[in-house]
Amino acid sequence: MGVPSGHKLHEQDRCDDAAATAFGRERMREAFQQMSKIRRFEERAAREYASGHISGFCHLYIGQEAVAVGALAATKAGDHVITAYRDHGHALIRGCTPRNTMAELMGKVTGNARGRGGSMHMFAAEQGFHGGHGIVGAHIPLATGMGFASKYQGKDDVTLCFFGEGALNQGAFYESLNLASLWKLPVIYVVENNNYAMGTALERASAVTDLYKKAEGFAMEGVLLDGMDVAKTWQVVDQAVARARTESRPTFIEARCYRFRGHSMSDPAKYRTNQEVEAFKQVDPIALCRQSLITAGWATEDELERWDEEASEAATDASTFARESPAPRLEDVGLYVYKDPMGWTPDEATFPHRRD
Amino acid sequence: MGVPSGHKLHEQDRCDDAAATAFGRERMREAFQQMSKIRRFEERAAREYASGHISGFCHLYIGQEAVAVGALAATKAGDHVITAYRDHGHALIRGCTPRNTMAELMGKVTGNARGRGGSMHMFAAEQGFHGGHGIVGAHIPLATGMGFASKYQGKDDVTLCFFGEGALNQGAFYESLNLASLWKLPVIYVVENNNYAMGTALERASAVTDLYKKAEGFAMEGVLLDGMDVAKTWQVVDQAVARARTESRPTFIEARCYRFRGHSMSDPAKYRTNQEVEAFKQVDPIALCRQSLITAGWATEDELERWDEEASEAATDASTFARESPAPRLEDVGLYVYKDPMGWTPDEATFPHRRD
Amino acid sequence: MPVITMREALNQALDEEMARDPKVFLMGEEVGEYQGAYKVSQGLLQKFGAQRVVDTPITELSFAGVGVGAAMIGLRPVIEMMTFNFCILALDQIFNGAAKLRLMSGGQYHIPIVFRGPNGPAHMLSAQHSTATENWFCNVPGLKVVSPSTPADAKGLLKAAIRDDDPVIFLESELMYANTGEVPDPAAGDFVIPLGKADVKRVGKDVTILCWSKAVFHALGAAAELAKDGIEAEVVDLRTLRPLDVETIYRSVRKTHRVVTVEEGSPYAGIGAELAYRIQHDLFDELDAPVVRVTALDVPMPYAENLENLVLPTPRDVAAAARAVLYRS
Amino acid sequence: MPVITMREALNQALDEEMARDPKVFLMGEEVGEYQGAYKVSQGLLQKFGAQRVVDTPITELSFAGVGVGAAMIGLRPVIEMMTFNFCILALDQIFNGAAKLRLMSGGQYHIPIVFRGPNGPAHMLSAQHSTATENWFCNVPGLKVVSPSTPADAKGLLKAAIRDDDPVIFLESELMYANTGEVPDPAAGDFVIPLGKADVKRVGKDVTILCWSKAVFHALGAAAELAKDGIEAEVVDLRTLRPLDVETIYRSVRKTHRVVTVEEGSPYAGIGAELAYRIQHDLFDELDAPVVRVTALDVPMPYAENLENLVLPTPRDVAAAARAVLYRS
Ligand SMILES: Cc1ncc(C[n+]2csc(CCOP(=O)(O)OP(=O)(O)O)c2C)c(N)n1
Ligand SMILES: Cc1ncc(C[n+]2csc(CCOP(=O)(O)OP(=O)(O)O)c2C)c(N)n1
Ligand SMILES: [Mg+2]
Ligand SMILES: [Mg+2]
Repeated sequence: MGVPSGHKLHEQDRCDDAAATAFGRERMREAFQQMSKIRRFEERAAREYASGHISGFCHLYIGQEAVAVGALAATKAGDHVITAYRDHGHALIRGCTPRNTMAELMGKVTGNARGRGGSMHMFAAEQGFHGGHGIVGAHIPLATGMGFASKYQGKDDVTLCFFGEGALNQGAFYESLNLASLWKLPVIYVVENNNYAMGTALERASAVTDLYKKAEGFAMEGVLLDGMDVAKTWQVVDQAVARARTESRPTFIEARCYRFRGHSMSDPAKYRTNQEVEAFKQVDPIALCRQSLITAGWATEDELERWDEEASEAATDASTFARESPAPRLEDVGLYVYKDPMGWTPDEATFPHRRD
Repeated sequence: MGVPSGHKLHEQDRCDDAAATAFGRERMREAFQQMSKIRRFEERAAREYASGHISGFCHLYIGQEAVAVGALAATKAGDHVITAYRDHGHALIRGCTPRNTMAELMGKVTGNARGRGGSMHMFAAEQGFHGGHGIVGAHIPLATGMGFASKYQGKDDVTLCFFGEGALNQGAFYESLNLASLWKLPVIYVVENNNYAMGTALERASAVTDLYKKAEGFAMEGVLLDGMDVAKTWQVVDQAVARARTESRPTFIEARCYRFRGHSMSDPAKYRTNQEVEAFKQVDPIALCRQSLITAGWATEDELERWDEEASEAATDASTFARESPAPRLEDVGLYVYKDPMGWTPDEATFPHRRD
Repeated sequence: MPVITMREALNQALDEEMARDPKVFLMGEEVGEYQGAYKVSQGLLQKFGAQRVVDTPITELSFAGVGVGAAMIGLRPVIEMMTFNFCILALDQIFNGAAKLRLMSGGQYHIPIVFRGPNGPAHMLSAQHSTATENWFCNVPGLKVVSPSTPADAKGLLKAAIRDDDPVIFLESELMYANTGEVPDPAAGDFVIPLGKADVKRVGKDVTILCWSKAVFHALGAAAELAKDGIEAEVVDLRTLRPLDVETIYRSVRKTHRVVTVEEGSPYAGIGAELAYRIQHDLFDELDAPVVRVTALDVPMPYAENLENLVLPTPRDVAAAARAVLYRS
Repeated sequence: MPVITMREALNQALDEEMARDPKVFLMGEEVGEYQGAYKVSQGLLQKFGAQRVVDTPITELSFAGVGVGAAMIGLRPVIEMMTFNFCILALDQIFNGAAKLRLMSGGQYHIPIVFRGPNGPAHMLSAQHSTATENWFCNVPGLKVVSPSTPADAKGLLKAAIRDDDPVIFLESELMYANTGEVPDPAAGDFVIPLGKADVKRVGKDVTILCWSKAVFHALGAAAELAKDGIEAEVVDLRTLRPLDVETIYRSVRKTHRVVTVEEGSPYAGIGAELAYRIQHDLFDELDAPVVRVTALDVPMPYAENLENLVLPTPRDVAAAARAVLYRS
């Protein structure tokens, strides 16, 4: 059972008991529902992609749900969340609805970015979800800036920044860690280490594979956690959030996790074995959560079933809604370029394009 | 005596005795001459600047000579050396002459870069001195590429890359450390930590001030050394060079040093006290070397005097040569843009400039 | 009106806007304790404190991004690039972040950020420190680009840029910081010049010279020389390069029928090219001669003084170009 | 002649040049084990080994610099940018390093490096993944810029680019990799197309359409449509954008007296602007109509398919522009 070095498999069939206890009944029930919502949504999205209703890049989060769900359980309204292009999970937990997320995937004007962003660029600014960014590593400085702004304004808001382990090879990551530590910013940097950046396994890209240790070089706290365990993820992030909120200190967290699907929809995934994928499916974060709920007597099989069904229904409803939604209007092509265009028009100084 | 944290002063009036012994008589004598050559050259350059014969930016190396001289003493012909804009010292030890260096400062065609580069861009490519670079941090990847090329070609050449501690805040530094460690490249990264990046003291720019510790985050050897001590510098770099040459392993070296002059010619240097500067002048690298030579009986006062005079004379000769040298010819303005211009001309598609 | 330097005018603009709006802050290398590499921020640290005048490490990519991130959630950052040469390291945050976030989010963000600092060649700094960057920024929809030539314009436009809800690239010039000019007394009220408006710096009827920043002085110098021969050049200072004030430009061209553009950047796909495209396209029948551009020669800037002088346009070159479009050379 | 895809043609070029010269190596993200994000490097790892087909971490700035450094001391790197969108992070190494080192050193270095990969919009990738970058590179003296449209051109030009002693930006297009065309059999000998030469892809006498890369097909489509109305468009594929082959361009303009340019980049200071400048300047009296450019609309690329289709130029737009310069619309 070839498992990537460092990616030890979770050792029991449920979440860490102590963490689960601390997480508690209500939050664990909620977490299950949220993870199911993401999972069913994305399974649906994959089918819509296959049937041609979605195009472009589409990066599924399936297998990693515990990271977003556990981490976001540690936040309050007012906190800021930002991630890379594998963003459906974070979006759905933080202000985007299945409907407006599916509509965004289909490029409809009812999408959360009005059809302008697509899969990689989901936003719910008012609820503190700030995207959805496509250039690997580039949103890490944005998160640092949000932390700066919160501190500047004397707010106790915390910023959570998620990115893949591939982003750790970008200079922007290191520059940001230095700034956050030097300026004591309330930012939590969470690397979702799923061991692959497209087809590149971690050890082929990074001289160091215990990524959390990199925090030391910036006098920052670095923590490792099992990102398949939603309760544990919550627990560790919760501590980091407390440190950020009360002491304005950043933390760097390495969440080891795994993506069950290819990098994007067109990935043959030859860089890993089926056995490896299967091994990780044994520790599916949703299954671990389910087992914790059952073991603790916090949910019945019936409830779990029902929640799962609700998630599926929400996904189906989202699809219907999205399919039936209109595309953006062509005459709105110049919207959202400038707040104040000062006479600028989208077709100025180029031969006009006709589409009738 | 306010000395920057971490910048402990050298504790005796001469170089480390064990290092000096290992360095040996001949090399120590040579080192003194080289450091004097740089010092006198730059003092002369400062006067030429004051009298208007040199313009633009001009960053003096005075006070840091032991780093370049000690480190380069550990190299062989064929090795590669590259540094930032504070490059006169490295240039003079590695293939550039006082004459062509002074001529370059004066923008003359007899300069080592034919008057195209100026103070920040000295080159002696054939002798393995590869500049002279003006964008902070940007030459670090170039050095990494040279290490890559040496290894690629199966040569045992080593690359030495120098940069200021200010460059450690640039992403390019971290990206390069990862590549060098991952690919096992024969590159030695030497940060010349003179505690200031223009007016910014190290602790105001970096969350961590023991810079050598940053190497750990890249599974690389990190070493601290006293960069005012030419023998010690040689010794530590020599070990790193051996590791690079025989095992193809990179090293990150922090050389703590100090610049006696301002950042460039126009720097009022209000960011540090006179006492601090004076304290470091007590451990002037040339004085330490001189005292080692005297103590060991490796040179007489007369010899030292003579060498110093020779250095001054070389600088004077360089000035005369440079002043009397011609500027580049205007008709050569299009040279060195392309090897094969394919019909391109420097004034194509712009109104021609007349200067007669 | 008081006569002050461009440096002081920019400083006043920053000072007034920071005093007016606590959301405005200044960030960059050496802007605080060192009082600015070129002293534009002199005194601001003392007045507004280290929280609002923020010294950064040398990390252009990230502090540009910090600015954009802060702007996303409501602040109004002014990011000083010590020079725009170093901004090349930060282009991803500007092109892919600042310029695109409003659109990508379907209008959920304003990015009210200003990137400012000296642009273009100074004096004998060689190739890496002499880059004129306006062409790259002007190509990018979502950005606005401003480049003033006088202290008054610098002040009024910087204040407008800071108040603008879109990202503004504000290009100054190291060699102009000591230039002086009249600027209205701050006591006389808020002095703001709207972005997007060109300014006729000299009225003429024979030839239009389009320019901005330092090149305005090359144009005015040329105009003075041409006047000796009875040629009246109209000098139009674009001030805002994106979006272009075509109305003012075209009004002048309709009058003179002859155009010279002047810039210190490289020719290929420069601003002169854009102006020429638009004018030949929109005013084809108005033109009595081709548009002629005067730019830097098409080479990386060499260090030697004589070569640098040759590479850069001079008033004499501009005058010669004007004579050429008047067929009087 | 064998008919192969553009992807295969590029692969052949890499294969042949690597076989010919051990100094040539390929470096980039996913070029090796993954066989290339777009499979251009398929099979090369197996053939040349991991030392010469080098997978990199996601670190564009630095591996671009690694290439330049290796070129400084004698290697001939081919650096694959997974797409040129990501190359924005590496611009400093290209603008300040690759393009300037020859000059700054007074000619001590050759920088024989090729940066290649897909450029410009593909399909529904939204704003950050749809950038056409040619304008930025073309502005920079010291660089050469190439952008082929057919498999044969792609192969011949890439081989020439690899052999060139100057840095070459080689812009491909994701949507063209599967395009097919005739390419001479490798067995028939070394097939190299010199840089700096435009190619007339269709001969005509009524209007000149200047284009490159994907836009060549918009131009050819337009030409086919125009032909139905008896309008014979000449389609000039620039192939090399810097330096420009003005001779071929001007020869065509002197014949047709009317010009349309087509590009997928933003209009402001794009390549069309440069072409218009030169043509109106050098051939003022030859032009019977203004040069008209067809570009992408001036907006960051939106995701929605209908908006993307609206933003990008089509053959129909090009045909309409041609009719406009012929005053037949
Ligand atoms: C700067 C940049 N380079 C390359 C890419 C292409 N790319 C998209 S995703 C990806 C892999 C990223 O892997 P990782 O950070 O581990 O995130 P994961 O996909 O595993 O979530 C690459 C190389 C990009 N989007 N941006
Ligand atoms: C990318 C970049 N940003 C800013 C500058 C301006 N600058 C030149 S030197 C310098 C300070 C560098 O300090 P350090 O690296 O410690 O080197 P030192 O001057 O001490 O040798 C700065 C900020 C630059 N040249 N490049
Ligand atoms: Mg990953
Ligand atoms: Mg320093």
